[in-house]
Amino acid sequence: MITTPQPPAPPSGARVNDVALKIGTVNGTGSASANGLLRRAIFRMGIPVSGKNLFPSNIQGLPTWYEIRANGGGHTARSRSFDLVVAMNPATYRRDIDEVRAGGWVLHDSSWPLGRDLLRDDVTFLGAPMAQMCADNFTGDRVRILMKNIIYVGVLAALLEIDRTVLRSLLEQTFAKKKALLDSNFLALRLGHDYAKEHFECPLPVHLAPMDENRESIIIDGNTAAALGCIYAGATLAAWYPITPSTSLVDAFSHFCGRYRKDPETGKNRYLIVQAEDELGAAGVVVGGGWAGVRSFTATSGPGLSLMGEFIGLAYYAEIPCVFFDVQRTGPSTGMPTRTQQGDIQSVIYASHGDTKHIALFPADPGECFHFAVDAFDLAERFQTPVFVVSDLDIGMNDWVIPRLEWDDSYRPDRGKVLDADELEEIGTFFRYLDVDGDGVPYRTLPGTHPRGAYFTRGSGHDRYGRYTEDEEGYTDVMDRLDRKIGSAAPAVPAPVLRASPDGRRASLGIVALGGVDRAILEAQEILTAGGLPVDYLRIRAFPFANSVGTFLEAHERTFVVEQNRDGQLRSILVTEVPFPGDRLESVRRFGGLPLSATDVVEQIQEKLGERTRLESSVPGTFA
Amino acid sequence: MITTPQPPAPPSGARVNDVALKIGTVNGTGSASANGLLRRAIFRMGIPVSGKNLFPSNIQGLPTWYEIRANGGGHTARSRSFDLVVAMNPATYRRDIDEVRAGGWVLHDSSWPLGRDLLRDDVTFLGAPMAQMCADNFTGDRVRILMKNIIYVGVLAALLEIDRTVLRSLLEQTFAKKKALLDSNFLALRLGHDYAKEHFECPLPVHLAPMDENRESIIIDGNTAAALGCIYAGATLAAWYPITPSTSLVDAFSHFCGRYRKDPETGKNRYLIVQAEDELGAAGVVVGGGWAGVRSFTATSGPGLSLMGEFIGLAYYAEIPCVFFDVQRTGPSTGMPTRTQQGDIQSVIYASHGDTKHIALFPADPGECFHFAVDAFDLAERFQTPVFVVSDLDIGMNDWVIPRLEWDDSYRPDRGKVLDADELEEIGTFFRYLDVDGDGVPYRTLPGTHPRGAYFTRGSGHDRYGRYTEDEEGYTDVMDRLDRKIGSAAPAVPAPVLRASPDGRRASLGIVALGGVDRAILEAQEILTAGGLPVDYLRIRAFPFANSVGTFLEAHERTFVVEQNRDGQLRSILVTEVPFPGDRLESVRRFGGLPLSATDVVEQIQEKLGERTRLESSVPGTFA
Amino acid sequence: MSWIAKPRVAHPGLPRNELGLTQRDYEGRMSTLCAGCGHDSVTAALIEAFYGLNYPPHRIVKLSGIGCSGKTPTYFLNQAHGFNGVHGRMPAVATGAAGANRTLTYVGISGDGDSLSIGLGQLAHAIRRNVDLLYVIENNGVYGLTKGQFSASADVGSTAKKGAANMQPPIDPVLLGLSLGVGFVARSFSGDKEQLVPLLQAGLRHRGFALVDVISPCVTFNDHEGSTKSYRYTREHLTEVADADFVEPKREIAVSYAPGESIDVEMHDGGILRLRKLAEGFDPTDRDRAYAHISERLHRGEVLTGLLHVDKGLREMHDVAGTVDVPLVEVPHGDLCPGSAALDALQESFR
Amino acid sequence: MSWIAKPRVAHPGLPRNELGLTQRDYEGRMSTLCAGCGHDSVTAALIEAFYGLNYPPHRIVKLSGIGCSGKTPTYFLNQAHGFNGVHGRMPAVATGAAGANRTLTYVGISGDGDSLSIGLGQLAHAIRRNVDLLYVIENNGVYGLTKGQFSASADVGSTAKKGAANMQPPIDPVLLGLSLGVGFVARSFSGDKEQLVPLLQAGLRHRGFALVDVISPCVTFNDHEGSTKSYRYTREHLTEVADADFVEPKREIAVSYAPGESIDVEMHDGGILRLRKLAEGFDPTDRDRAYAHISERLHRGEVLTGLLHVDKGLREMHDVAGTVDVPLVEVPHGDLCPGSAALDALQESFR
Ligand SMILES: Cc1ncc(C[n+]2csc(CCOP(=O)(O)OP(=O)(O)O)c2C)c(N)n1
Ligand SMILES: Cc1ncc(C[n+]2csc(CCOP(=O)(O)OP(=O)(O)O)c2C)c(N)n1
Ligand code: SF4
Ligand code: SF4
Ligand SMILES: [Mg+2]
Ligand SMILES: [Mg+2]
Repeated sequence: MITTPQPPAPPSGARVNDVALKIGTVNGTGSASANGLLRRAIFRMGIPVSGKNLFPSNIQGLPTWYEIRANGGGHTARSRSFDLVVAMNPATYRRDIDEVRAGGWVLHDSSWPLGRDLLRDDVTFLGAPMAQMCADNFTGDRVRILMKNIIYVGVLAALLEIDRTVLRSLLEQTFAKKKALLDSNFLALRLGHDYAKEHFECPLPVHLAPMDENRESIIIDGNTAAALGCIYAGATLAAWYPITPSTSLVDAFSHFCGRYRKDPETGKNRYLIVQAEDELGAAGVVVGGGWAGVRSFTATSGPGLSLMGEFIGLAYYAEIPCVFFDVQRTGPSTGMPTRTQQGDIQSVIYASHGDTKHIALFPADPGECFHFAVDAFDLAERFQTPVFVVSDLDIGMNDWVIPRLEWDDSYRPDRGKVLDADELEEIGTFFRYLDVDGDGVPYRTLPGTHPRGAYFTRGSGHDRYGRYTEDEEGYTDVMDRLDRKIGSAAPAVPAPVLRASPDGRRASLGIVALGGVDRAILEAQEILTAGGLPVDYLRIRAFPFANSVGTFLEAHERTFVVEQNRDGQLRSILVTEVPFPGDRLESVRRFGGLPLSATDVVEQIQEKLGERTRLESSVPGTFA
Repeated sequence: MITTPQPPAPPSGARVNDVALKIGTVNGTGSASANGLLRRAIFRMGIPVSGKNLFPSNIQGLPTWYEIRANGGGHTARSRSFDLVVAMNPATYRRDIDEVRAGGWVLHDSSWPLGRDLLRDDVTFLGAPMAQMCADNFTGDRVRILMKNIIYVGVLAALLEIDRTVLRSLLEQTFAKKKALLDSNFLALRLGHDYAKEHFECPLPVHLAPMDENRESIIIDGNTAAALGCIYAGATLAAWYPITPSTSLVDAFSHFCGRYRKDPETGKNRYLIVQAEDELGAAGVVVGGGWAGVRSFTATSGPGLSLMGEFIGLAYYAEIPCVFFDVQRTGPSTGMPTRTQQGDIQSVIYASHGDTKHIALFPADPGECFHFAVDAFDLAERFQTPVFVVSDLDIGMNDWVIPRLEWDDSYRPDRGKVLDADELEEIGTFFRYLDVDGDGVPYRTLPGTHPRGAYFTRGSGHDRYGRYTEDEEGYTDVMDRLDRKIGSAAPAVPAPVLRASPDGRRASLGIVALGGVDRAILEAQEILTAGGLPVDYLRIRAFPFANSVGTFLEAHERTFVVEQNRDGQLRSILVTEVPFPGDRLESVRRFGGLPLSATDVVEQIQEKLGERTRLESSVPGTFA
Repeated sequence: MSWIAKPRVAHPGLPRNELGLTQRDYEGRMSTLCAGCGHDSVTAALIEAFYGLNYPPHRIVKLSGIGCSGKTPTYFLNQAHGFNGVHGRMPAVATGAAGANRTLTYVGISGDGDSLSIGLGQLAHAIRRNVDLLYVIENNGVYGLTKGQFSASADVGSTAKKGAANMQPPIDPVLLGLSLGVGFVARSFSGDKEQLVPLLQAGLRHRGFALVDVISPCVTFNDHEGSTKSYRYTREHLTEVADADFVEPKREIAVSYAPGESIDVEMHDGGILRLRKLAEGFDPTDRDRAYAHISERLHRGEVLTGLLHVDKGLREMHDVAGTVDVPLVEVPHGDLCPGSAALDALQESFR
Repeated sequence: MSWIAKPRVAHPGLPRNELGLTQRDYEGRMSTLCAGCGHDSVTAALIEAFYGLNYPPHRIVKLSGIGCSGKTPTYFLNQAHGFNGVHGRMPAVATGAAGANRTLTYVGISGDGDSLSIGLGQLAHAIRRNVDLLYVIENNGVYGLTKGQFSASADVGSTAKKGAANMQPPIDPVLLGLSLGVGFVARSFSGDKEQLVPLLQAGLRHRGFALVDVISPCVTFNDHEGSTKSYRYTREHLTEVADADFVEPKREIAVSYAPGESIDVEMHDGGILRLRKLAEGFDPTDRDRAYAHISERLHRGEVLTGLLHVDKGLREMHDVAGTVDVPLVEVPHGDLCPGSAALDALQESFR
């Protein structure tokens, strides 16, 4: 996924195509579209780029930030310090200015003077009277508020050498049918650009230049990609209850259904979306749908997951295929609804009381959200069990550059072992939970197919014949088979991805992780290796774990489990499920709600190794 | 707790005070009182005894069993085979007769002939025409059904030499105000007894004889004991939703409240019991009550626990003291509601999404249910967090002989750090989540106390000052303190109990377990040691684990974790929380819903050790 | 569908319906409920209703929550798929199943605890969504399976309790349903087959959510405050007698009375339930008048039975949602997956 | 209680209530809601209501669920304990707190999503239990905080939508409450302080559960099907404009009209809401007549406002339960723990 870094030759003292940018605004002021415009323009310039939105759990009037990292080497994980900060929100001037790296720049609205206490010696302040320019050039509150955003885009275009033709064509696309608005946007863009050219030394030494890295890429968020996966997998029933950050997954599904799922003749819907009364309801609908034979799913986040526990246990025990998307946010409890975390890993895998274990897939980016969504439905039906796709707010709601999605038209859904009327007509008696094939997976039937397929599904004790039981033997038999069944999914789920130490040396250090921390780790791996600490990296993509996980652990003297939660949940599951000494697994964690950065990983590993030697390249942003 | 075995000298060929008895009946026929009568009579004879009820999840008409184990040596764990089976239910003749040990006896109703296919060569069949005797001696369906039970009690009294004076005085107590019924009971008792004397060789070689082991004991079930603990701890608010096997805990609490909690002047209640609309409601009421300052609790079982997840996370994160009793039953899902299991250990300790860890106490018998209930309220208030008392159906609903409960009248509830109006008046500003004392536990205030104590409790992100936050620092700070806080409870919770190998030799083998499997393990430990396999046994009584747990693991070459669930949940938590190699911890499990027996432990450990040598004493029932 | 015509052998004497099936073909396993339990009468009525409607058994789906009531789907329609889910959440499972396959007939059985306590939210929203489902509440005023705690519904056996009921108002599923805009609501008594069978059949035929509240006495735990024969009394008594688990065998209570008339039914505990059958001319289409009428009778201590309200104008879930007519479960993947060309086209907008 | 008399300095000009407190003493933190949000008007009305009733702020407990509405308790009564729990479960927390301390005043703020979807069961059972609580629904017909999904309540701003509403009937909290036997129920409009403040005060003084449904427009996501100015329209429009997050600043809608009269209120999206104030002679004690009256007006497209029903005869939770008068939180352990002698005596029965 990561192409070899091809940094364009930097002019002396300058850095090209390695920019970390942060924009601080107020939510509800339309800055999101301006920021999206910037991010798309950089993408169209062919530069790998990411856009991360830090927004409040509120609708209007509170601080919000957008972080853009453009990196020719493909390193688009979050950066912890910024070359340039656009400080549009006086309420956060202090902290925004603090986050600029030494030698960096602050762009601010100079319509009003900046407090003296805010000044720093080691950064350059660039003031542009943006509010004033709006007042002078536009009329109406609404337009003035909106155009201030476009003005800073214009300033940045000049400072960073963002292609203005691209910006203009993007605006044309957006406002194709709104000539007046388009004109205002063009004007604002020009105002900002010209002001910068006139007053600042443009471009900054740190700036952008066209590349050709994105020819085969798209820019997309994980929730949209997952929704698309549901469409392609043939899911027809979605039940949900709104909750950040999973809401946009169902929104996108609904959107795509409108586009792809209308019966061409009647205009009727080849799908059903139920906005349930709560998450218990949503889970129940999904279970009912899976039982009756459609591909059904729900999307939720932590609090919803907790509410779904009872139904998840039922689906596990009664062996009902269905798919749960858990887009993680910062817990526990309501926590920080608009911040990211990997805090539900353990809750997902062992969800519900009693002995349960669930198949879970951990996409690392929107591309995997798409493919794992499809896998999830296949696995759910093949293994007749709930399957979880566990992403997080950073993956789900932020903008990632990924390779174009590919679809193989020969794909046919794996419906697993479902007996149809003819087959039922042939067999003598049908027993729902009988392990006929010895692979732990019984046959199922769908309601309405045939009287002989009828059976009674229940979450209470049952034996292999589907009969109610309170007997040790009949009960244990089924429970042991369930354990075998889930275990047997290990070779069927997405395999771990090994990225050996980039310098080709045999490493005695390992990193294990899952999910969206991937890009930060890949970058950290390069930094560490460059700094003389070769390290291998295994990315787990699913539970149950493949055998290669154990092999990897055995092969390394020390392994760091990198994760975004407080309690080292992945590490817990590893020591539980892989017979391996826990003291050789060390936790590297950061869980405060922000996407992980390479620096986080590098610093903690260095500290654990007791190496106080400063690695020159350990600060992202200085890595070309 | 276990007194040194003092088996009375057995006459040649006979076994005295070591009887395992099983009675198979139909539920709803009143056999429960007859069985209770038997169990109490044996108790009053001074013999350690247990009574285990295996009842269906149904009200009337299905098979039900009662198992009595009387053992002079104090071994009252479940026995897997029986000296004597009373087979009163034709529907289960087959399996009941199968469970008699070779050389044992079957008592059955010979009013109708026994099918020939049921006969076994190696057991003695004792037929008594009990239905016939009822028809001859009593009138009315109701009385006839009831008296059949008393007749078998009479027969057993003769066969086993159960003291008839004791039986009669127990009946007198029960039917003090119902002369007619008492007479019928006396008659039935005599009918059974006389028939046996006349037709069978009485007593059987295996029988009972008075001892004096119970002078300082009582017989009680865990739910009653836990309820009593709640009374003594001063709990005033209970909220619950009925669910087997926890219902009787709240029933008992209600009963005791009626007895001990009436205001002597007004007759009003010094308690409030809320039968909530469901478990979500019950959990919420308990959280609200704990927040407002009373000792509040709920009791539930697996499905309810799953439903309470969201509120548990809130209580953890907002630091609200409250107590949850989880009386475990067989999961997952609805599972087997009337069968026991230790299947919720993991679900309890990590309950709710996000990073959470909970203090949990694991009583092994009703005595600990009582004391741990009191501890739970103290711990909850001291550490300002939900505390779980995790028992199971076997402990909660069955009859256990335990030492008399002791109460220290100098006990004062530990309310933890609560600021009153005067204190608030003195301090400058109150911050709810500030670690003033550096011990991880902040101060709290109760609503209504003082305007200065007012703060806003929330499950969303908050910093040490109790302010809403979406910032990494403020959030992480509180989360890290929470982790320290729960960890700091390790020395405060009930410490593990070590029982070194009884032969005094240093053992290289260890057993670790928790909860109600204790008696089976103590017995197994004796059998193993006697068979040449000395083994030490550490019983964990709470989470977070004391340091001695790690020490014990280190000290033994191999440790067997004995538990009643499929997935080795205690083992998982051990390898997660104690830095110890998982491959030195082996699982010994039986989870089919029945209380554990020593044989289960012995057999599995032997098998793991690869020792095929039969230990002569490995079958309980042959151990005097 | 050849196999429909293959009823299980013999019984040449038994009457057959239009499908050539006997009532046996609509039966289930043996009941394990208490002798005389009202729920068994409801089971019998359901069997008769399905038989009479000539529904092929395997095209029916039966669902339930947890409770004695929740067990009853085992006792009818052996040839139908059944789903006994979790406590109080049957409506959601039914919604999902009906969502997946709109061509089957759905019948859900619930209890008053299942429906009015833990499941109240789900019931309300299934009504609002107008899922095409016959929803039967086997209403006995208690939690049978967990041994007789009070439920949230009226203590149907006790007229004497009315005063107390005013203190913690019982939840009446019929009034609740009407306030939520239910399209079909009826009430009956388990022992009144004459009335119950046709009501169930009407509910089955109704397109949309049909709520049938069936008063179905619990012969074992039916209880009323204040009554000396009540469970409360029994329970205290039981505590005395240690662990007694005696359940007296009882007989089903059966009634028969004419439209417009009222009848006093003596319950097993001696309580009196006064039923009044709707007069024949009653117009069930006016929701507000139905509400007023039922409520007024309740104040007088009478429980109105019959088809209380029906609104044929309401569109059921799929119609509102505009789902295709063919059940979603039968739509082939080819009609669901837009294919690689569409994906390529779409991705142009992600650049 | 000396510290009550210590209002925060200055403002010598501000009027004071009987406790010597100014309205400031009843305020909270700065609102972070959208400019013009109806919820802020409700907050203001609550402040006025408490101030006017001379309640000591620290003897009040304010609770909420999750949502924009759920945030509002932060914006009033800085000196009162607050509890912002989990979504839809405020009634349970309030029940527990009120259970622990019956001497405090409880006010719960909820949203229509919080109350009528996820929280419907809890709301219903808090009503049934008659917890002594003022329960305010800030009803805007949408899920504000999660950005404008439809909620289960009527789309209050749209008369045009009535036809569609009949298809998936909106849940009216007032009718629902009446069908559940609520002892106090009122409806008002956020912008009608004249009416709202006294209704809140009446609810606070009512002993038992007081339900006040306040129509409180969401200025950002208020939406109606069919309206070109609706959120639906906006959303589709937004999809076009990529990630636009522009929220137009709006002003609070305020109204004033006389008893017996009706008024047409134009909402931010152009929809019309017709309110009718109860005539002065209306007798709110007859529950069934109130139901009929409200329902009838709803059919006519009018939302009745005012004190719709009150029943002073209902006993609140503690009275029904027979709890002691002193709050449980203050009963000393000595009065709760029977002591060792009692334990010894009791254990004789365990032998
Ligand atoms: C989540 C959960 N809580 C509690 C229970 C225990 N439980 C089983 S049935 C039941 C009540 C049944 O009452 P009702 O619905 O009225 O049915 P009935 O037995 O009276 O027919 C309860 C509380 C459960 N199974 N699941
Ligand atoms: C268990 C759970 N599910 C979902 C959410 C997400 N959520 C937060 S507020 C809300 C709805 C709020 O709507 P409403 O109650 O009407 O309040 P409003 O914002 O309109 O005032 C939802 C669904 C949550 N916090 N918790
Ligand atoms: S307990 Fe009651 S409801 Fe349950 S089966 Fe028996 S009679 Fe029926
Ligand atoms: S989104 Fe709506 S409800 Fe929420 S604060 Fe804004 S206007 Fe109010
Ligand atoms: Mg019931
Ligand atoms: Mg709302």
